[in-house]
Amino acid sequence: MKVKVYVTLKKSIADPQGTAIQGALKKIGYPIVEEVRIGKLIELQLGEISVESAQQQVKEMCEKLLANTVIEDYSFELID
Amino acid sequence: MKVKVYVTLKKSIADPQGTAIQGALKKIGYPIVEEVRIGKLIELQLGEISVESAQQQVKEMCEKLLANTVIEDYSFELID
Amino acid sequence: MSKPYEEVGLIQEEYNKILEYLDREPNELELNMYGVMWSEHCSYKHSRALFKHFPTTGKRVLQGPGENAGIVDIGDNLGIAMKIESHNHPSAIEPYQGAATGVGGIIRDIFAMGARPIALLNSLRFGEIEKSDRVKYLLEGVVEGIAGYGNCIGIPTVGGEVSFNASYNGNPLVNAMCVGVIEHDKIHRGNASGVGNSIMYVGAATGRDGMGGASFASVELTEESEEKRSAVQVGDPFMEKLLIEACLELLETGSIVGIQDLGAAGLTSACCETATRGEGGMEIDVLKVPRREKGMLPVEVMISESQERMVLIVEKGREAEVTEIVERWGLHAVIIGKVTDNGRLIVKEGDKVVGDMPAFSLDASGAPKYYKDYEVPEYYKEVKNFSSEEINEPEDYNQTMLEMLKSPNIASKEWIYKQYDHMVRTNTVVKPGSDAAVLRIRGTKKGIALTTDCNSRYCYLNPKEGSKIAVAEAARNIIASGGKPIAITDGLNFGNPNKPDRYWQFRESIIGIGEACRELDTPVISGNVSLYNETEMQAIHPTPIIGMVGVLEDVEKNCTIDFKEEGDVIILLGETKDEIGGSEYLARIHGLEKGEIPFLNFALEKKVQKFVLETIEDELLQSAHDLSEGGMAIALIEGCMNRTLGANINIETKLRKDVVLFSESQSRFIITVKPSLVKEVEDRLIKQKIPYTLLGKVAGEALTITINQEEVINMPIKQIEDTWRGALKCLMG
Amino acid sequence: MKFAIIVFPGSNCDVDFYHAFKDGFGVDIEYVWHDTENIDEFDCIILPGGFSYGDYLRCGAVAGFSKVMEAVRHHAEKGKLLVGVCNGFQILTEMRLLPGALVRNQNLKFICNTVGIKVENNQTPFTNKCEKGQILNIPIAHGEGNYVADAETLKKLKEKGQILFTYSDNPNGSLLNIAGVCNEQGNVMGMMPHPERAYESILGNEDGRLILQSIIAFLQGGWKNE
Ligand SMILES: Nc1ncnc2c1ncn2[C@@H]1O[C@H](COP(=O)(O)OP(=O)(O)O)[C@@H](O)[C@H]1O
Ligand SMILES: [Mg+2]
Repeated sequence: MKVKVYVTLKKSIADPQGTAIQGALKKIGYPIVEEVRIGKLIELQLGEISVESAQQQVKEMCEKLLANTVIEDYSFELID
Repeated sequence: MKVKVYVTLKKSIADPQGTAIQGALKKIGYPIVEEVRIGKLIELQLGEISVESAQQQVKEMCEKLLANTVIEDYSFELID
Repeated sequence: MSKPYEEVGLIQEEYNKILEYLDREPNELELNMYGVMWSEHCSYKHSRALFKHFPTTGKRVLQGPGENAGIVDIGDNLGIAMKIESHNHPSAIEPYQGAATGVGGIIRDIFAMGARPIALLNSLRFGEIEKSDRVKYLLEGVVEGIAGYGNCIGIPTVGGEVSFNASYNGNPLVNAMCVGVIEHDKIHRGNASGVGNSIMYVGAATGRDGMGGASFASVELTEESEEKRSAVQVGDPFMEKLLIEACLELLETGSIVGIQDLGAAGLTSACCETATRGEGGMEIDVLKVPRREKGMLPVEVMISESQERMVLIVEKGREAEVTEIVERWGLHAVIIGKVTDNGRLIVKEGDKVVGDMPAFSLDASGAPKYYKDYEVPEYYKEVKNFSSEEINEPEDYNQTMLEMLKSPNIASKEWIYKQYDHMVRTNTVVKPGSDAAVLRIRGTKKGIALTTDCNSRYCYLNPKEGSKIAVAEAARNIIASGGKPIAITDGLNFGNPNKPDRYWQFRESIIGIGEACRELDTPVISGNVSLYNETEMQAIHPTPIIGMVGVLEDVEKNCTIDFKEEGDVIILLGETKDEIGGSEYLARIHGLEKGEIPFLNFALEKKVQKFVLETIEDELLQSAHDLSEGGMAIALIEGCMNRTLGANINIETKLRKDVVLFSESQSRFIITVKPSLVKEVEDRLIKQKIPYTLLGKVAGEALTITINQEEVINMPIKQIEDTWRGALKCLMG
Repeated sequence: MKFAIIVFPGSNCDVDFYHAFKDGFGVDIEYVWHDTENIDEFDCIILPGGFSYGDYLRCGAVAGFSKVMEAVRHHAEKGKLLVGVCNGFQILTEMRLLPGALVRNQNLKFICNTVGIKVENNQTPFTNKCEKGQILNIPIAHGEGNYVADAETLKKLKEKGQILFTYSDNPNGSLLNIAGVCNEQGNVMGMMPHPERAYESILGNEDGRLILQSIIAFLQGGWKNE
């Protein structure tokens, strides 16, 4: 099974990288971009596993390691 | 309009970070994870713009700045 | 249709040579192996014949060129291992990873000798940064890549240089240097000796990285190279850190007969080089090699340039011991083959033999060797046509000074070196920002001084003399820091050697380096060649980078460039002449890149260097600084900066004012001396017949320079400093 | 009095701490490998700087799962001293032994420099040899030293005197200029600057000694919170 995990910075946390990229985009001709936020896309390839079990284990992995919930939110989708 | 851009390392490019995280997940009790690849999730907030124009401009931004097409692939979705 | 051998970068006569070696047609695997091994990068086919001009021996040399790195003795049973390596083409394509893997590669060369890496340096060349966003992008990526790798692995990046010139618009240069320390009896070499001994593979799995990277590194960059972009390798400094620790621990056990990093041409080069240096033969099975991807062909495994891999030649019967240590560091070791004595490199896929070649024939010893035709380039005579009368003197010297300080070649490089952890391991005694970095050697009183130098504008205008100056300038930087120069490593970056005028530059430069190294008693112990640094439009300026090491017997007696105290007397050593040909002043202010470059007189050079070192060792000097780009004016300013101390300078001269300020005459230093010691210093100068001038005093918070009673410069240090420190940062946004 | 430096794969400043305590003060100090189980004998545990596990994913994220870290958690819960510097600080926040998190420097660059930090609270095991308000010059070397926490946490940190050091000239964007904090109990401290890089005159700076000395003085019983 394939899983895509999305980790994003919480709204309340400043994202200087996003700001820098927004600035750069503006400079090269894309003033249309009003805001940029940079997050992570973590792709997992799991072995043989049930959907429920995957749901639960991936949630655990996110809480424990893949995201730092002090500053980040996460979501994921199972793909198959 | 909101856009989510996904930037991933090309298949042929080594992802030492992903490999290391796979090792860590294994160590903390998730041997089910066979492979990890780490990419970026870039969220753009665009101003007033048509779908076609957004399509085209975001593609350009990816080619020029958001992805390094030497080593990365990208895809994106427009959200409204 | 191009011939198969052309696709791997070989020519007809080289192909014939392969036929001779094999006595049959090579198969695809074999042809590719010859292709990568006989590229310039691996075989030095165009350069080897010229290396005879280098002095490579001396009483301190423990290991000269030919191994992974050279080693010089510094006493106390210790040696310093060092080498420089280019990663120009990879950095042009993917600056972050190109530079990062350059650093990773050179570190492996050092610990493959058994040495612990203790310092990194980098020498960079870029195009016109003030005109090009592309150049900024490259600089940004390269610096981040060097920082990313070096910081993570925990080896301080203590020095280097960077300069900018239109000739690098199409070809940036990224040369990384690593320095290690080793006890004399712990030196290891890349020998596959002892028939039956095991070949073990440690480190990252092999993927299709840098496929063809080696032959790729020896062809001119064209539009097409875009397509070869999958040649990008990715570095993993964390893995390499584990490799360092595991390998150094293994080398202590006595179970390792030979050790070799996998660099350019990957397994192919590691196998044939170790076999040639050892018993002569080797047999390996590509199926045993750990892989990152499924379905890799033998040829892909053999020429992959995946990073962070090592090959160990392990004493038969001690493989388990090796495995155990390696696993404790979280790595895997596998046996991939064994040492034989039949002189063949045999590549198997399981039981099937897929390649069988005389091992030495792939190696530099069997590769073709060329003596190329050379001719003096057309530009050479023309550019000499210059006299300082052709240019107008500036009206406002304060303005000219500011303009000079803003030159990216003169401006502070702290935007770069503050991204490098230059302090980790707490041995960095003199940090970046002085002439040379100084590191203490723990457990001894000693220190070492490190620098890289090359003025490529000089080397363009006069390759032989310019190269001599590069060596002399490196030595001056070491000396001004209180070190005695003992050896160099050279990074030779040039254009296409098949063009006779380029080859002439290359040859002249090597001859010049050889001569200077003999004069200054600094043998060449290692080096690297990077040719074909040109685009359709333009070749780079010849850029022979000199990495030099010096020893300080007492590291406490190191010296730095900054003025220390009000009232100290500022003395100029050496003579200032009308030598603004090839100067930064001429280029920056007048837009001219021409003229005779300054004359280097070794007799005077040696006398002055000896004097500076002795007076530092006798603790007579407060500061010392060599004069290089920008001449006396810039050297004075650099002295003022760190502690924001001004100076009052008074000069009587027959020369033009701009010449006095900005001439780049050689063999000069600025020293400062406590008033109470001036007499002693002057006595010595007179006795040793060294020309000198009392320039003035450290005083106040402004730099004032009066020439023949006329005050030409009066600038607050604060203003100078803001301009100088801010220039590069400002350019980079 | 016995110190331990925990060594993770990828630790770099373990050696620097060892020399600073050993050569600088002659104290009893040992390296402890990340898979050790028992650390009862140690009075103070140091988590050194570097790039544990490559700092992949997030700085210090993986190190918290090492075998030894359970023992380290207990050590801290017992009220014994635990110090994390640079990567060690990042590990402590990842493990929630200290509040907040360390994110990318505002200028997006790694910064190696010597900076001034102000001692905000000198009534702690880590700062008792400093004057309150004293400025120490201490090296920093990090890419992710930008301290963030929510408003409530920041308020609490301030009220309880948990902010130990603030930057005089904020290099990385840290909220409230925070350079180092301790937990509420006052036995766990994390800071981004490296006192162990400033323990000897030949390195051009000895200001870091005050912090190391404070810890030693506390363990020797030479200092009690008033
Ligand atoms: N790319 C770089 N990496 C690290 N340090 C650098 C780099 N470029 C310059 N420096 C440092 O900046 C200082 C000034 O460099 P430079 O002007 O080349 O000195 P010099 O003219 O004495 O050779 C030196 O300490 C040097 O090590
Ligand atoms: Mg110099």
